[in-house]
Amino acid sequence: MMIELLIGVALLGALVTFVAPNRIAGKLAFAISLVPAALSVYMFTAFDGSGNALLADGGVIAFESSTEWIRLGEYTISWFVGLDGISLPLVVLTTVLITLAIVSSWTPIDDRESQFYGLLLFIEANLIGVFTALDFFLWFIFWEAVLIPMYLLIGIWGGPRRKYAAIKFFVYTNVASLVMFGAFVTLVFSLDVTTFALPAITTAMLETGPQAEIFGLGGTSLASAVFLAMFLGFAVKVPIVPFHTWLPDAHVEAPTPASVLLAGVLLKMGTYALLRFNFTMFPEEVISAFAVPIAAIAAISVIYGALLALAQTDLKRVVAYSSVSSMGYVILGLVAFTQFGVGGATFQMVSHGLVSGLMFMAVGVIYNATHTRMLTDMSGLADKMPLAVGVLIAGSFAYMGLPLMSGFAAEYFIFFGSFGSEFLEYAPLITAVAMFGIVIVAGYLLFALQRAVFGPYLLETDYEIGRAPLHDIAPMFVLLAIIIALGVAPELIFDMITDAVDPILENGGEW
Amino acid sequence: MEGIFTYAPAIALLPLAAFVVALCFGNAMPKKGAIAGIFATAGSLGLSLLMLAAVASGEVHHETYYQWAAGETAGHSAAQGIEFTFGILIDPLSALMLVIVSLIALLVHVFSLGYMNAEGETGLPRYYAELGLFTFSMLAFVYADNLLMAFMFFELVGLCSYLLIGFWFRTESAPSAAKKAFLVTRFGDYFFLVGVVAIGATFGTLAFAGDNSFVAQAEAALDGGETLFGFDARTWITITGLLVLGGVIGKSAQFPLQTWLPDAMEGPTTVSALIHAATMVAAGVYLVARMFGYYALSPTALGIIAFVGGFTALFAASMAVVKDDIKQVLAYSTISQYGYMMLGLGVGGYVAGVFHLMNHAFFKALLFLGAGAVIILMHHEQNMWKMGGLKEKAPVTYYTFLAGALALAGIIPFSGFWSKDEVLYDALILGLENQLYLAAYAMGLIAVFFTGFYTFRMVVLTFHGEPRSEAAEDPHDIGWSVKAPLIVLGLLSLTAGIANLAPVGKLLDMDIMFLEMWLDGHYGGLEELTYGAYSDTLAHETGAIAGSEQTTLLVGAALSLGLALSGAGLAWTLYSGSDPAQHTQRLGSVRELLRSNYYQDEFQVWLAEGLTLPVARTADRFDQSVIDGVVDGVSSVSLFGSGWIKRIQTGIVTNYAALIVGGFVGLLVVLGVYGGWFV
Amino acid sequence: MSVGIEHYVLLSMALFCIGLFGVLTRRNALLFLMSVELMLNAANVNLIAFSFYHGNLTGQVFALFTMALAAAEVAVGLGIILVLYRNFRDVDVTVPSTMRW
Amino acid sequence: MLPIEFAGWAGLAPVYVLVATALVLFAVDSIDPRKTNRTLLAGTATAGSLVALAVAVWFLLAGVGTPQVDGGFGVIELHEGQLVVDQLALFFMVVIATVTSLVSVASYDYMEGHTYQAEYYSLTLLAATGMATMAASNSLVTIFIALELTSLPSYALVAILKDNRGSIEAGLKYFLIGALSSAIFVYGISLVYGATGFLQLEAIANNLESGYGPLLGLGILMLLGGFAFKTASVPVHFWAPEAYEGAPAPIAAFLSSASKAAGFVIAFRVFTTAFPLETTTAVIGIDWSVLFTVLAIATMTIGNFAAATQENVKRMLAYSSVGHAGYALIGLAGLGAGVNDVVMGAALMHLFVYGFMNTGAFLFVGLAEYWGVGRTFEDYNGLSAKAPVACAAMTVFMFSLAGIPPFGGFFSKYFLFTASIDAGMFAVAAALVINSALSLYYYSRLIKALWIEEPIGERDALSQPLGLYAAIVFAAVMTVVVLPGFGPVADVAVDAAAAIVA
Repeated sequence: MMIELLIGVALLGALVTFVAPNRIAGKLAFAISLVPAALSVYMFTAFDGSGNALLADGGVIAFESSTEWIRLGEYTISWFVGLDGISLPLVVLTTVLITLAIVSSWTPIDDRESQFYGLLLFIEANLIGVFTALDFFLWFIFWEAVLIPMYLLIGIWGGPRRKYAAIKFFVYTNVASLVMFGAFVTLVFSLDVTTFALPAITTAMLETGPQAEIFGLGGTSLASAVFLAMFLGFAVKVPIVPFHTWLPDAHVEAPTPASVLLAGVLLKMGTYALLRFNFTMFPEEVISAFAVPIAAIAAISVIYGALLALAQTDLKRVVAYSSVSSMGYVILGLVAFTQFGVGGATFQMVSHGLVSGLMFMAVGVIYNATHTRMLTDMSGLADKMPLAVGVLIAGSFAYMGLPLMSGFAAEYFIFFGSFGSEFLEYAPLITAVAMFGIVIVAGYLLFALQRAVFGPYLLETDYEIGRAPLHDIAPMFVLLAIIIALGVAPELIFDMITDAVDPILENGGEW
Repeated sequence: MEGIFTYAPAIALLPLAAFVVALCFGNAMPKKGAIAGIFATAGSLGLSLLMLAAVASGEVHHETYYQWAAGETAGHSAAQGIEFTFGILIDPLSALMLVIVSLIALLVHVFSLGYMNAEGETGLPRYYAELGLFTFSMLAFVYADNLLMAFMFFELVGLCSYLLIGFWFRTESAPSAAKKAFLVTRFGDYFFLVGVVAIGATFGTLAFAGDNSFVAQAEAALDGGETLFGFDARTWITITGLLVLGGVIGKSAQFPLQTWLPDAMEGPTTVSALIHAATMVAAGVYLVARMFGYYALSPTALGIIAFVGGFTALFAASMAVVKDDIKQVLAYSTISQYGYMMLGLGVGGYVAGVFHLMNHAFFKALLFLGAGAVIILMHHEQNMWKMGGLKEKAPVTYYTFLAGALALAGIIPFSGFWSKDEVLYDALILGLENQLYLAAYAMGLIAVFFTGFYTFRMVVLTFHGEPRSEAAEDPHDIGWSVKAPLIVLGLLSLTAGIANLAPVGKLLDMDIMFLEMWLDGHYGGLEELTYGAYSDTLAHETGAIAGSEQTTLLVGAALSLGLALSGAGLAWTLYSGSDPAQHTQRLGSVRELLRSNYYQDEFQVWLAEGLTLPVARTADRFDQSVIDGVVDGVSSVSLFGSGWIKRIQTGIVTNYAALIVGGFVGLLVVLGVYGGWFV
Repeated sequence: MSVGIEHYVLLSMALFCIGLFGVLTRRNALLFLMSVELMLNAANVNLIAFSFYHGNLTGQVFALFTMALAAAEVAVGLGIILVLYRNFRDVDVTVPSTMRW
Repeated sequence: MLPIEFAGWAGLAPVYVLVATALVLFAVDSIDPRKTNRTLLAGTATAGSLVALAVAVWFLLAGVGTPQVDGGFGVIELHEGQLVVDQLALFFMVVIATVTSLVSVASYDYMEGHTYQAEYYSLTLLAATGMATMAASNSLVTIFIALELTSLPSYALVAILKDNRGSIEAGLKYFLIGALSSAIFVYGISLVYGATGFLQLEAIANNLESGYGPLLGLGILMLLGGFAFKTASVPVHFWAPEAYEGAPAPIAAFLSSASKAAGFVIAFRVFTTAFPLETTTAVIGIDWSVLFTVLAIATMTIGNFAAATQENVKRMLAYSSVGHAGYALIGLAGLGAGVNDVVMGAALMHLFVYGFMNTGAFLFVGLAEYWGVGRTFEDYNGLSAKAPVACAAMTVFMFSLAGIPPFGGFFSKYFLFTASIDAGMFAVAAALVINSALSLYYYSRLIKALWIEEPIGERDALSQPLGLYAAIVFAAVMTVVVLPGFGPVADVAVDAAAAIVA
């Protein structure tokens, strides 16, 4: 019942916050969000799962709970939730990041607070749902429901082009979800199952494969077509070049806390789903047929995204495009299909969530003070706001993959896993190309730092730029502490991740 | 003595503690955190000396302390699993380097009291914190027992240099230089990281030492004639070795990635001393020495190292000749000197390379701190043409600086002579057998002349003649904290050569080549990490002039000493006197070329701003117009379609009736045709 | 010549088409309504003819219903046409066209 | 425990309740025609429809229509099968009664100050009676009568704002197109009668083989005219945007939800009972599910595309209603692929949820008209600042209509999507994806107006009319609650569908 409690608290909290007066909404939401955060940390310590939740191979799904919900003809849809080593770190990431995002909203959000914080808690409930649901329909409900609060968060509290950005984000990702949904349902109907429970589907898929022919496709060809369609669907969400254009708009226009969540958790939904669906359910034979193209796209995403970031003059846009780049690493790790590759990709999901969250928070604090995000307008901020700038620098280096910070661990695992992959042809070459991203990322971040925070102080404002209040800074230090902790001791979560990743790699899926 | 190794981690952790203390409480502390740093580095030095003693007593420390991550290797590796760990390896090489690093760090800390505190700088807690972190990173790098740990601290060293070079962030130039330093070295580190990943993926281990080291695995692969990643083993070892070398070239400022180093002078001079002598730049060469066993397996890689080193030595020395800024001259000399080390290592002169690394650490630290003292004296003026005549006004500075200069120029009996000579000797004997290496030797040899020239040009312009500015006439005072480190280092520059008087030893047939014996494990060490083991692996054929080792030795020494002296002499004749002329006009077009550093900066700036940035902007435009255009286009087309479709609804009911009827007739026709109703 | 079922159907179809033609061409609301009545009557012809043809009374009964409902329809229709005239001062069905697109 | 254990006629109790309420309303008005007691009238109408709802739900739960082998009472047939009360009929009676009660409650405020209030409510109830009868009709005769019983009051209701040109124009168009389509429909009946000799649906099915193919085919096609009119599907959808736009908002809600549902129930029943797919195909030479596939795609595409760039909110909803008719048509288009119960069940579920969300949406428009804020998207700008509760409800409706969870519309829409894939209709599924994306655009436009845009001018505080608010909030709550409670809905819908398509 732990997961129900988590989601329930967040949902109930959202409702309470919605009707609370604006004045106390921020503090109230913070207090409420501590409950899921504490719960999830408790679950982290009490985690007793093993193996992969989708692969019934003697593993244990932690905090499992399941009830039949709807019968659609012969098919059953159930409330089915549980955690394994892949999802638990992401749940903790979500709850922690939400709490911090709430605190970091206290300064910038000064309008319709109760609605704002209510939506944040609502999004939390759905994100937890996405990472815990083990029934396809249930998962999809949470997956789609995330769109609503994010649409409103961007639309109401966003920047000047918020309406365009919000609707683009909304429609684009929704279309992708529909494609993915259609593809997956097609697959389910071709299988020997009468349930939408993901473990059962996975078992059926790996053991027998599609039994029916659809559109003249059957067996491997059907599985391949579905794999491709689902990949395209998730590619938008991740996003992978060339489906990424909604992201910079959404990131840039979103208010800081929404950007934090968008980059921190929402992007991980895409990669999480890729891992859960494409790379778990399909037999190696199917995946390997797409491995090289996907890896190539991943490498292109890394380099292209980094180049785009290099060309930006808006600090937030820089960070936004760099997410495209970072997500490319995740894809590379997944498609390498080795323990370090897939495990590293999962680690990178968590790590990038923390690091990009930190970056957006830092940019937000600077924006709060300067009311500009243009690199060309800023200079020498280090003088005025040393703590915020210090965190920004730390975050930048974390982003560049500085050792002893989580980003390095993640990237190193991915590189190591993909370089030696036998699964992926041309693995060393593709990996080496993708790795060049670490140079470009250093380029644009250092360039941005040089412009924005160093040099003589030049910004002209009609008010005094003061130091940021403690509640702006504190969340960033919490994140920084976690980033360093994970960088120094990646095994904090890497063990449980690999425990859940191993069964994926072992399933041969011979039909 | 064995118990002492229990404290090994403290060597690095003490400065880390200093970092935390200075960062958090620096403002509240006397001297703004300097005290913490001094105590920490002094502690490190003490422990390092104990380690040295322990190693000298025949003990070696190799222990894994912490498992960072572990997992399965995939595919190509023979090993099933791989563990990424943090461990400490204290053998003769690392023990020696620990002492050097902690000593220099301590002296720099002390010097900073005079250079930074006394000058009323702001942000000192930040400064000392960063120094502490810098020392921590370098010490941890030095005794890292595996390649990944080395890489991690190698990167942290880069971070600290970035922070320290950019210490005066309110200027335009310092942040820019810091950025350049980090970026250029990062470019090198990219190759390094690929190399680390490749070696790990190939051999399933990254350990430097032990039966299971990657070197041992590589040897086994060679012996077994295995195919690695589609290449035969030696080619693959060469490739991976060269990849790692990328990081070395970046950090040790070798051609073509040396451009960041002169710019790095934007940092405080103390930082320059630390970077040039013992930390950042030394890290690269140290890494080659650390994994020399691996390079020994690949003659090609070693050859490339030698040539890069030889060329860099000459190349950088030629640029130092025309510089006016005292720190610039020193910067180019650093590049050049590290070129010698690379040359030495490249020709198999493991001892020579390490020897020069050690000596250079002392005399370069000395020169930089001396330059720092000069800068204090000169009220922060760095142009040598504004100086002059400081000899009488600051004798301590002068004589210590002179000691460093003599060592740098390679004048007997100062330390630099011994090590440089040994490097050149190793190159020569190899070159005699293998003509190709002769070219590398020649470059190194010619550089000696330039070295002598620019060194003495610097000394003469700075200290001799008449004061050429008000500042030079009325120098600022300097305190004990400045003088003490200078004296210590001056003595070391003079005497450090004793460690390995190879020519003397060989000529007199005496066992006074302590360093060689030290590195060869005579006093203690790991067998596979000894000079002897490396030489066995290398099995270089060497030659000798007239078939005699002694003759070769003497000819080589005479050549290099002669060139150094003639360079120094030329500088003396050109620049001594009360009002020296620039003389650079005589160089004609070459002068501009040299002053502009062969336009390498321009080239790299072009690479960044003329090539990468336009490509990025083009990509951005492409992204905005084409990719995003398609997305927006789909929506525009849909909405346009919407506007068109809704026009069907004309508002006139008769039209609706017609459309309904038309619709039914259409359906009727279609269904009728398909259903065969009209037949 | 005996009158076959086809003839009735042809008659009703002709009637239906005339009505339809009226619907499509008449702009006067009343004439539109009358044309619709014509179409309904075409159906009635069919129903009765088929009733005869099939020999059951269902069709005839249904025709009665149709007539009754047609009358009701006209009643409502006339009411609407009345208020149409009040509001638009016209019974032209093409005049009220403010709502479109 | 059930009255029908004594008499079969009691099975139509919901219909009786509705018609009785209508008559009571007439009676009330006749007693004192000059006095208008809004509370009494609206209360009576609401009470009547709620009783009908309660009875229908009771029957459903008690097992009317459930086969006797499953412990139910079996299907009740009246008048030799002219009318049947099965799960399908009861399911739609529930939908219709729900919508009617919502509309009645909302009309309390909306019709404030208007004349002919008693007539308004009784006409509404009469139309509801017609719809409920449609749900139970099992013969082309009863269907036609019920259809007209629905249509005629509807015409009057649309045009009931006698001084409002829009209302009149809407009524006129509705009426003319309705008259035309019912003429086509009747002619179609006559042809089917001609081809088979029967009007009772099972009888038609039993005599299909004897019929003359082209005649039957033409008849079926023309029958479609009546269904398409009621359901506002292509090609007889032209009346819908105008009628919904011009009609009083509660009536628009009523027509677009209940009337549409009633249209679908007869379409479902006629095509599954009277024209079983295989037999009919053998006779007329063509698979009519293909016809519905084409119509479904055309309807959803035209509806959604036309809605995308509307400026008038009510008109946007009207077109979206056309689009949803297209979705529901999947229920017929997907028959014959072996998953009939799921396909049609999904359509039933959609109509059920649609009853809440669409009614609610139109009622919100009614609320806006009540406030007098204007009709376009721009006029709605920033309404949330003044009326957060109503706007939150409207947001629920919009997201639900767009099929975004966690609202009821999600399940029904995605079940339709799922079902269309299950039935192998990838063209329909693809069209659904495109249309869904487009619909998301225009639904979110309204949300944008409500929540994101700044109001154009200063706006006074908005009143909170009790009836409208109650109806809207209730509809919103139901739209949300139906998501977790979708299990029973899906069970009933699939069972009901299975009973007629088996």
